[in-house]
Amino acid sequence: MLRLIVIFFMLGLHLNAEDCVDCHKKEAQKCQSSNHYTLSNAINITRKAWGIKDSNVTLQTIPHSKIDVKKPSDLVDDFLRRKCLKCHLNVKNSGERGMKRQRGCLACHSKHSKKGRCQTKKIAMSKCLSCHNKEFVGTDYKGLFPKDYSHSFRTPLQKDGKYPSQRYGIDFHHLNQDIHYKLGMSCVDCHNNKNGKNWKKNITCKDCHKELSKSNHKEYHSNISCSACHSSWNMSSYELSVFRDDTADYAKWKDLTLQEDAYLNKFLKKALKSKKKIKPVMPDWVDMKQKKGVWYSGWRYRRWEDMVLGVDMNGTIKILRPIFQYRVSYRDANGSMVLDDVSSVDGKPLEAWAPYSPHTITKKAKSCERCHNTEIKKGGVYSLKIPKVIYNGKALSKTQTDRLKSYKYKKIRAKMLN
Amino acid sequence: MNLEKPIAKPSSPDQCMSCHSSTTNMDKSHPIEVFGCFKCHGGNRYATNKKDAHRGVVLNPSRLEYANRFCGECHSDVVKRVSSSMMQSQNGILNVLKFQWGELSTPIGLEGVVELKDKNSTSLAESHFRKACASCHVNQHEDVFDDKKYARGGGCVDCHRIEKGHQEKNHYVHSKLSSKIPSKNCLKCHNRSNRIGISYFGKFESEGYGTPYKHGEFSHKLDGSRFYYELPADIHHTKAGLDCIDCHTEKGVMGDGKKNHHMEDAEDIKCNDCHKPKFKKADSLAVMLSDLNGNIPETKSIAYTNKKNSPIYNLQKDKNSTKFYRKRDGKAFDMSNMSNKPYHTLDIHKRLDCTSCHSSWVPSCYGCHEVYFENGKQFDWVKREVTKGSWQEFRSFLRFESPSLGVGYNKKIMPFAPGCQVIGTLFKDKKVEKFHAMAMAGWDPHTTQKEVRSCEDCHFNPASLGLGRGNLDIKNNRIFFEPFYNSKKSGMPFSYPIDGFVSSDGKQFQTTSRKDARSFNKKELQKIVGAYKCILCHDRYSDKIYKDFNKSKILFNSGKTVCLD
Amino acid sequence: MSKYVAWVTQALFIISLLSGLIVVFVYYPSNAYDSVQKLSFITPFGLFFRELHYFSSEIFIFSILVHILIELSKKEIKINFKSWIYSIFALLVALVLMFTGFVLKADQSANAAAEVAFSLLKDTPFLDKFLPLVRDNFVFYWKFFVWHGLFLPLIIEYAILKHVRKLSVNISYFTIALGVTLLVSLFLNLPRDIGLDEKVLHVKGPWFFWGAENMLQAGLSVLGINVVIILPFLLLIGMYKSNTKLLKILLLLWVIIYAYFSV
Amino acid sequence: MLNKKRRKFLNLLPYTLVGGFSYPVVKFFLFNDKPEIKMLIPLKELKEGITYIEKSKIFIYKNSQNIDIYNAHCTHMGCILNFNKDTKQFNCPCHKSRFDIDGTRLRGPAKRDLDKIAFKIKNKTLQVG
Repeated sequence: MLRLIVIFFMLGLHLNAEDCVDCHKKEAQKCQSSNHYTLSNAINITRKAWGIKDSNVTLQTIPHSKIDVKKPSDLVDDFLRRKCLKCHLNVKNSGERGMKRQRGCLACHSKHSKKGRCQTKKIAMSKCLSCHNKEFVGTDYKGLFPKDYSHSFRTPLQKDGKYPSQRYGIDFHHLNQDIHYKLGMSCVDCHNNKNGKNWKKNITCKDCHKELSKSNHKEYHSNISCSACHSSWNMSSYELSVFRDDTADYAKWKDLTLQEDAYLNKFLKKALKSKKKIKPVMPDWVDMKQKKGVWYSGWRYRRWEDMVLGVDMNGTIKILRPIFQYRVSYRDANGSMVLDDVSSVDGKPLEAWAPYSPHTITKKAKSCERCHNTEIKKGGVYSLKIPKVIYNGKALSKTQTDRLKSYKYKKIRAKMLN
Repeated sequence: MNLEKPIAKPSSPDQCMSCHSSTTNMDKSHPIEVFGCFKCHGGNRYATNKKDAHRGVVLNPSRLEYANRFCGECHSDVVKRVSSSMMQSQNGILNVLKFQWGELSTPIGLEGVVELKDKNSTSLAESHFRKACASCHVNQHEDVFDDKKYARGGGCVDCHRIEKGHQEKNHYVHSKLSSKIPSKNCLKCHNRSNRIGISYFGKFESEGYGTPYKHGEFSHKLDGSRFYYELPADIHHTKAGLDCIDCHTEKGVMGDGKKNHHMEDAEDIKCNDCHKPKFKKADSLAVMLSDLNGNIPETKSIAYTNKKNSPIYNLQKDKNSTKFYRKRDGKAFDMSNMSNKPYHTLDIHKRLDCTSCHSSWVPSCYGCHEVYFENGKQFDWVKREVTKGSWQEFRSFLRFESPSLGVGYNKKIMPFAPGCQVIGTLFKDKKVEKFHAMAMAGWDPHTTQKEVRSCEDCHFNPASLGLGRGNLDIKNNRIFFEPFYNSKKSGMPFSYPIDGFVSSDGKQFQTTSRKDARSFNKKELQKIVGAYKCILCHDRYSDKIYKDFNKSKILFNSGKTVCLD
Repeated sequence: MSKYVAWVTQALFIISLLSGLIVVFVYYPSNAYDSVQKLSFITPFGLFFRELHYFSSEIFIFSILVHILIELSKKEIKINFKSWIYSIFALLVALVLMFTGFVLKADQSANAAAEVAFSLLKDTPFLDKFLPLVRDNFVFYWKFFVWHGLFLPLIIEYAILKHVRKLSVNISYFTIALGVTLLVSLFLNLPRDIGLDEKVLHVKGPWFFWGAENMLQAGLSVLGINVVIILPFLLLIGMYKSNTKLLKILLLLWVIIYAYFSV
Repeated sequence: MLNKKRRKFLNLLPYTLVGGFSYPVVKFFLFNDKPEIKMLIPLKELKEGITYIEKSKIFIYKNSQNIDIYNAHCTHMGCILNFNKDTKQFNCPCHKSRFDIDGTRLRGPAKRDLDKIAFKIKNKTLQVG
């Protein structure tokens, strides 16, 4: 009964981050240095990819883009502010299905239940996924792989003949789910502060799975990450063309209103329907002001079965993924192409590959062939699968690639199959 | 009362030239000064006033309903053949569609477009055929296409017209017809379904992003709203720039007068017609065709197709060389014959069609969600009017890598791809009905490369084996496969993975487009995957274990040969 | 009055004959339609002579009818029986000439008319023996051509000679006839030729057959048609020195009925 | 008086009629629809060998001794011939007739040699027709 009264009491109040800080000073301090608060990881990797050399800014210090644009790096902050940083702690979300959450501490620490809303210590997975969706680790845990943008992929139709409603502003293919998810575990079961660990640091599999049974874990694959073998699929999204258009040219996007961006979907639908000319504007999600120009985007292609291996900072072999291979276009309000499909600056491609751990873990590891037989054909878009710029890691060395095809491997593998 | 008529000093046998004096010649074989206009267009050749002269004129005499009267006066044999050819009747498409949708028990039987003309059918497959497939046949009316850029049809001119008639400054350029048909004419139609036309040029119809954006617009456009990305093109294109007609013979394309059921019955050319040619004396048709071409020398010894014995008059044998001439411009290439290396002669791969190794990729469009709105309205390409009921097409995902393999229509192993995986939703008056007709089809994807797929790509890649994308492993000679795709959760009305042709224990999930075509069965799967352990080390065809692989296996199993220490 | 009409009629016949003599030079039975078209559209003054030939013949028939009308309105037929028969025969031949001329223009309606004539002949007892006189499997128009261009003119000339006993070419009647023909052709056009490839729903024969055509369509048998066609000639023959009043009324009745069906 | 005038007129009438009709009749009978080629070509513009004149569809064959002009249409069905420089022959694209460079028929289905077209040379100019 007391609990209920407290809940109702809480409902009446509109909690702000400041209210929490009054009591939870320590936690608040910790939070301010966390990546969730600064988003420096995502910001700096993109800025570097777009040609800013020593980038070290945070959500709080990210500058505005220059008005006089000459190269992609002059636009990267605008791109980040309006296209990427939709999911920081203080953002007012767009209210799409799956993306409803509050701001500040309550962005994570609140819970919707039948009884109402309350703050909670145990963070629901839905809260995490409201940001960690699309191409990123998060929704892959539930086996979700985003569908392509074009309306021709929006299936199956609902009973009234309308397009299916999307979660996080996108449609998904359903692939294999992570075994931890199948067993009922949520994000915070692993990513937590327990065991005296700072949750900013990555938790490793070995923290739980201390006993490694089989011989090949130790004998052959000592310096490989668990997820490289035990992930069933991974996200490879090749070549992202982004285009900021300051002119009101919407007609060609009629089949591509869905661009994993709920605001853009709504905006384009309105603009295509309206007889009046609607100004091309899009919000800056950091200072929450509407600014001129609309950012459009489109992939070359995306795969879940492809794998590119690399080595991370610690020398562990991991799966690499492109985040992303950019091609940048910018048309100003006069209609002149300031940047026309720029894919490299000074010979350096605008791309960033990074090692990552797909959250699509299965008990049974991949067959050896999925790593040992990977051959990348050259020519056409096949060549997009060859990493040119790798962050926080490097490509496999010659000895490592040779080892993939070594006689020793073949012999051992043949024995296993016999 | 008319006294004296105005007479143009005739440069043609018809008076038409007194008005149409500026019209240029169509081609060298039909000069206006000999043929005049009337022979081809009808009307009144002597009248000099517009009304009388144009009475009964046919603008496009090559439409098949007129062709008999005009073109057919000289080319009656061809007109007859084309009228019953598959490109005109589309019986292959209609029958396979009806077969796959469960309306026919075998993929043969119906006549095609002609049969549907005056028929009011309630069949779902026929409705779909009318509203989608039937837009492409030789005798389609060009004028029903809103966008003239993509207009198809018109009878003989559908293929043979290389330049459309148009008015130039001071003269009218008559439509130019030619027997040197440029590939772009073939591509007007052959760019969908199995997409061989675009695959040949290394274009893969993409997910529709139009990326990269060039000059603020979409790039890599195929047509209106379709886009592509570049993949390695067919070697015949990259190396020699061959056009479709360089291989495809006249009989193979325009029909042989027989009633063919499927594309492969009508098709004439095979890889070994050129790469393992048999030379014979040039017959009169061959001489005529090379004369007509003008660029190809007349030689005594030329190749013939094995199937229909049509002359391949551009593959000629001289005393000391074999030359292949490109029909477009007569450029000569040295013909490379199929080698006698072990990979072509060994028994282990004798069931393989050339395409199973040499096709590097196949456009595979998974999950064709067909939606039918009973109350909608859509253009009926057979009746050429808007009728009730409309179809809309959706898809799940596209792939080009590691094409699936299966046993094809010729009982040989060849690449397979979805063709077509229909997941239908029918929005009827008050209720919603569902059906699905999942099928795979095998064909020559026209993405030939000299380099072949690696051994592992066929012997241990689940996608190639037809299992689908996922994780494959074997233990104690049993195949274990865990697919990535969860069809049920993704909203499909079936539980097998959408890219799964066959289960790991040999159960075929999907139908095919032919009676004889099928996926691998359990035995075959085990044989293929079972060979992989040998392939790991013995990765050369020249390896002696392949000379008699069965014997080698027996020897190995009985412990007489040792390979692993 | 009757005399003048008769002379003009004769002059019209001569004009028709002469213009026919001209157009025959470009007429090729084996290439009939084309040669007619060539005549009308290309040959200098070709259409002029064709029109002259056509209209003079048409007016010729009309003036014969007028001539008969005037003569029948008189109380008594003055000529002897032999030339009376010849004159009726001449009328018949004139109509056959008209019909063969219609067929010789060789367009679609001409072909249809020929076919109808063939079937009428074929289905009529006795007359069916004469089918080979007009039908030819090799050059369709050849026999029509011979009849129209040679034998029928000779026959009709002979009949006319028997009828009038003297042939006089009075230049003033000739001028009147020519003038009338030119005047008519100035205001009227030739009925258009229906091209062989044209798609038309309905083709008609020469105007004097319209009534028969419509009667056939209304369900009259072939025998009935033959009776209808022959009846006025029989009536005319019977009129010679008999109870002419009844026959005249019958003929008038026939004309009214036929005219009714013709329209 | 009047009667006399009328008689005079009537006497003149036949002559007027014959006179009036003679023009159309003459025109009618003298009509000739055979096509003609008329052109002038300066001799110095002609090169040795075969020249094809697209406009009037003729081949002009010039060698050291003389000049010949052929109708470019095959004598079989009238297709425009191709001149093969290697074999120095005219090939018909339609029914594989062959003609030698001097216009003689080499093989059928054409039955005649190429039609030669009359021409004159005046003031160093080739006059055809």
